[in-house]
Amino acid sequence: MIVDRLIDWLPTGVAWPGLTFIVAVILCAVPVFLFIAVYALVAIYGELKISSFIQDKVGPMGQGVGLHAWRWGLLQPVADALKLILKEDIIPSAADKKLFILAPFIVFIGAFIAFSALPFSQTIIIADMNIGIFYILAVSSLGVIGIILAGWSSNNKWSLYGAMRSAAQIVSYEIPAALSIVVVIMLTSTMSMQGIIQYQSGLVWGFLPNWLLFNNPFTFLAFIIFFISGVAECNRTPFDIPEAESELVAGAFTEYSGMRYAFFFLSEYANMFVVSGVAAAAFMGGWQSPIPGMFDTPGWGLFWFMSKSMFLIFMMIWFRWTFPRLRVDQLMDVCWKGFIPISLFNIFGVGIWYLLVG
Amino acid sequence: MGIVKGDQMVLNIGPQHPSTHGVLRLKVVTDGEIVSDIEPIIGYLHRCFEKHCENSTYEQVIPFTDRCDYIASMNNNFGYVVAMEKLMEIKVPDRVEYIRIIMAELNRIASHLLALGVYGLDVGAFTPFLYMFRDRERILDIFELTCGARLLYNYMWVGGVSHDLPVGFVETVYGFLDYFEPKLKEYNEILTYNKIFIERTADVGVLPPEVAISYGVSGPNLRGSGVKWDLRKDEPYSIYERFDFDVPVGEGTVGTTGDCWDRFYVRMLEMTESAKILRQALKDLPQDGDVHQAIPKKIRPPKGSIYQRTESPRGDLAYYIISDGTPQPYRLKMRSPAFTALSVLNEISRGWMLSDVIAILGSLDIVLGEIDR
Amino acid sequence: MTDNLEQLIKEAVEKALEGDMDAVNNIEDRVTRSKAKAALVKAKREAAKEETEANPDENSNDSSDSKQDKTTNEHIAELLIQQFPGDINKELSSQEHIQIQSKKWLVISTFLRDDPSCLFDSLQCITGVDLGEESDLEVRYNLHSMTHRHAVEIRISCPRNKAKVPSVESIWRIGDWFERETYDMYGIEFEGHRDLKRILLPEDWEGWPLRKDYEVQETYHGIVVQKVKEGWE
Amino acid sequence: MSSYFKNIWETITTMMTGMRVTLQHLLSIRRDNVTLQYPEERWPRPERDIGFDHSNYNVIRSRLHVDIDDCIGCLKCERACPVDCIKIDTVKVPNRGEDIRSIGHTGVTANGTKKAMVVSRFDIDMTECCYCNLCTYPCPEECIYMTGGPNSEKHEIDYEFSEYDRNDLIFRFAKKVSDEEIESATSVSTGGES
Repeated sequence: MIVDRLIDWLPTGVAWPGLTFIVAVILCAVPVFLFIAVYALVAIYGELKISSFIQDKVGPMGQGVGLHAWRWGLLQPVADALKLILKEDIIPSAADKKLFILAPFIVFIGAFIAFSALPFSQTIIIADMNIGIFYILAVSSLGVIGIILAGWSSNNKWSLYGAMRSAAQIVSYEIPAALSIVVVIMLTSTMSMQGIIQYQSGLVWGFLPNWLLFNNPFTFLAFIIFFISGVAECNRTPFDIPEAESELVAGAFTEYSGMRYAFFFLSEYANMFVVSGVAAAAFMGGWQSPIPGMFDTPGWGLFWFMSKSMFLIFMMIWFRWTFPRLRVDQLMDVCWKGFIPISLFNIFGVGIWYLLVG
Repeated sequence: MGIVKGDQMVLNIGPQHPSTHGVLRLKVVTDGEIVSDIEPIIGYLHRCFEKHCENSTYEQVIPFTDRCDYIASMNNNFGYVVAMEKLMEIKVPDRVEYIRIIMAELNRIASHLLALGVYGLDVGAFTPFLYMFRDRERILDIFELTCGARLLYNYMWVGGVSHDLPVGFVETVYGFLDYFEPKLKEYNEILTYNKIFIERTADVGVLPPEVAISYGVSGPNLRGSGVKWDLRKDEPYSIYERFDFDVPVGEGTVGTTGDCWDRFYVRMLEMTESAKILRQALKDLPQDGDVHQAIPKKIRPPKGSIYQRTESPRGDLAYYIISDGTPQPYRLKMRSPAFTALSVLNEISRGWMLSDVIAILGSLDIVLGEIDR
Repeated sequence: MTDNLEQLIKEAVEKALEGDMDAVNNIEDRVTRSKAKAALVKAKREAAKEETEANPDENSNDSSDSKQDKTTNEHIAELLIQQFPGDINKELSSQEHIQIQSKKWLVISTFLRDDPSCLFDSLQCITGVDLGEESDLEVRYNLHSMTHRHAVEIRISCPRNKAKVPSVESIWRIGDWFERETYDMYGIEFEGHRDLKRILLPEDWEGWPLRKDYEVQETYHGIVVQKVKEGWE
Repeated sequence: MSSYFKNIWETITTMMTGMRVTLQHLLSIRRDNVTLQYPEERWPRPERDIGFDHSNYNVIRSRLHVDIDDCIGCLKCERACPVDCIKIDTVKVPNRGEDIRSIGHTGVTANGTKKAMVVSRFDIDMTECCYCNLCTYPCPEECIYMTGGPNSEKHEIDYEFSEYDRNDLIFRFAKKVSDEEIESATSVSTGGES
């Protein structure tokens, strides 16, 4: 949407028809990057604080002057980011240098380009593609290539373990996630993100907002499966076996430091937002207000979308600081013996429901 | 498992690794994720404990025993002084005995809290670790109140203890117990009965009783295998025969008897038993009596040797002391429970996955300070 | 006056040696008191010296109220003598331990583990002992039975320059590491051990540290072993 | 099949229990908080008297301190130390119990013992100290002890003894004096009197 408008607004170059497009894309990409950076700082701060509160401590509480301080440690993530940027960039001598440098960017790009189809509000969406949700599912699995590259190029046994685990995990959990999205597409009969959200207006059961989450029991199940698979795709506890710190030190990222490590970190958080955003849009009504008919201006839409996504991110953080980690074969068990049969059954169930109830 | 044999890879876990519980190196031969052989390489923390002891007086040995098992220093002190008192035929006053029991049991709880918390960390749960550290801190506060040190106490002396109990000590410990006992339920809720945790630990690293005995495994690890053997009950030293407590054993509640979960749960139950002993000891604690009364002016045991076993939180801690009549021990050997526990690692973790090796190692609750001495 | 004082000091020291420190402490004059104390220390030191010189080799103390069931111990000693005459050293054995010859140790240990009246299923500890710079080395095994709940101590001595003892690693699995540790510290070779190498010390360490005649190597991998602390003297 | 569903059910319930516990802690952080904002707040050091007759100081083992004026140079603490971190040198004084002002030597201790030695060196290497407290017990004048606690009014040293240089952790309590200095000091003092 924004891209289209920008292309319309920019003066069309006669000699270079592609130039306007490139300029428009760059103009969109810069704010998205800034958004990811700022959001990551907020999310890291949230993670620090929530984990601390869960563990009966207060978390970063720097006071007084200085970057890492301010009040309630609010600037702690900024200081962390600065520290990571200023750190020495170490490339192991035995590493495959080109791939080693390339890997973090691939991982980040996977998360980054998924943002272009996220509907922040009625009007704010970079590109409202007619295959939006399909596009997000496709590009978000790009990250796994980066992780494999990182693990392989580090020339470290731990990294290799982490990369192999990660590849197996992400590829497996794509399937239940996609199958749950199939349920959504069946009901809404569109793949456009805005279309999916628009389907979810009004009320269901008389009092609940017509979010797919509440639409019928099968969609509820689909939501749970999608969300948990999403957690697994983000490599977060209890599915963080690729970087399982107590086993694999830091998994695929063992040899990374400084800015490159920060990129992995950033893409992890960006991925979290993508998963939460898609879950919020596809199952929780996106920018739809929880009380239909009220607070549904585009401004409020942004607020609702963000608060829904942030709630799901909070859930992820909550999971992380509660559960132990699964073993690699159990992780596969959960996926292949648990989620995939249930999702398949779910598609069937939704079909019948749709047939009977409408 | 292991039907397809690929190329084997040698992986060094440690000496610097988040979950080797110290400076331990495991040379692991892996076939993919599956482990086919483990060789623990120890000695990175060797501090010549036994050689040191031969060159220091009997009093000076006590600070060294602290540093062997630094998680349960009181119990190490206790084992040493019990052996020395037996060698020197010292009868210590009742109050001292009770104080020692209280300290040893408090330290047992602290040690188990650390073991369980760190085990949670090994399987990936961070929060229970901090909950248990929070409560361990309270025990350390009690120790600080009593003897001024939080970790390495040098508290028990041959014939007595270094400081008498402070005013208000009994109330403090009662307060701690009242606070602590309900917390056990919380630990169980967040970790012990969690399905993921059970999946990770049940049926993993099963240690059959015969293997355990042959390997000299002792303490909670042996009891986890279902052997009801506790030196406090079976060969009571000090005044343990006066207390009424149970010896929990592993029963294979969620898996096979002797798996990691059983070893974990035995420790959890043992904390309850320690609390029980503590309550009895606090009730019977003699009100007065000089804690320094039986301390000999000069520690110079008669010629002879003694082999004294005590039950430390990690198991069967024994001192073999040979005296030649001088103020310095002729030979002092410490039989450390973690040493034997680590030696069984290869036996029980072959064929399991890399993640399980970490889980099994954690469930054995080793302290490298004691293994390497 | 001086005679008097000397007499006083002598008396006080004698009393103190018997355990009555007040006799010394009650001396009024400070100088005399310190003299008395000095004399006392001297007397004590001499006494200790005599004691140690008289008997450098230690024996077991028979008077201790050890919890070990002595009858069990003697019973097992008798049993072993019956079974393996000539391999048990009766003179050196006492109520607390059984001294055996190293040759048949493997057979004896198998017997100790398997015989229904012994059933020593757990090897508690292996302790190496150096009996003095001129004497033999000794290995002490503390065995314990989980079934009968009795314990026994076996001692095997071996010559210093050719220290060889049969390995019991195949009888009790923990023997593996205990024997490696004893080898590490005393250089006693356990014949039949699968993988006898140093366990606590690095593999290229020189010497056997717990032997009484051990001398610290001067450099290790180019690192000078400091005898005196830097900046201290 | 039933075990399959039982498994799923158990997983859900136990995980919900765990999440309930953590949520409770998250919400009750104000009550349960155990963090200490270190430089602003400090842990109250337990205050109590220790055994023996040392009635005026605390059990907290923070750092060794020597009241050097009371030290008679008996070397008992040096011998008691298991790690040899105390080093004492003494020089005999010609007249027992006499003050030697020029080198700041006090002749009589607080307990009234007349000193026969000038302690020319009393070094404690706190980097090596193992805080075992063994040196404090044999001291006949009770002049070596661990500080931290109620006595901090008397000694303004607390339990943050960090230093920038490792050598600063070798505490040198005595002023360095040689035999000649003592000799000259005593001869001057006696000369002055006569």
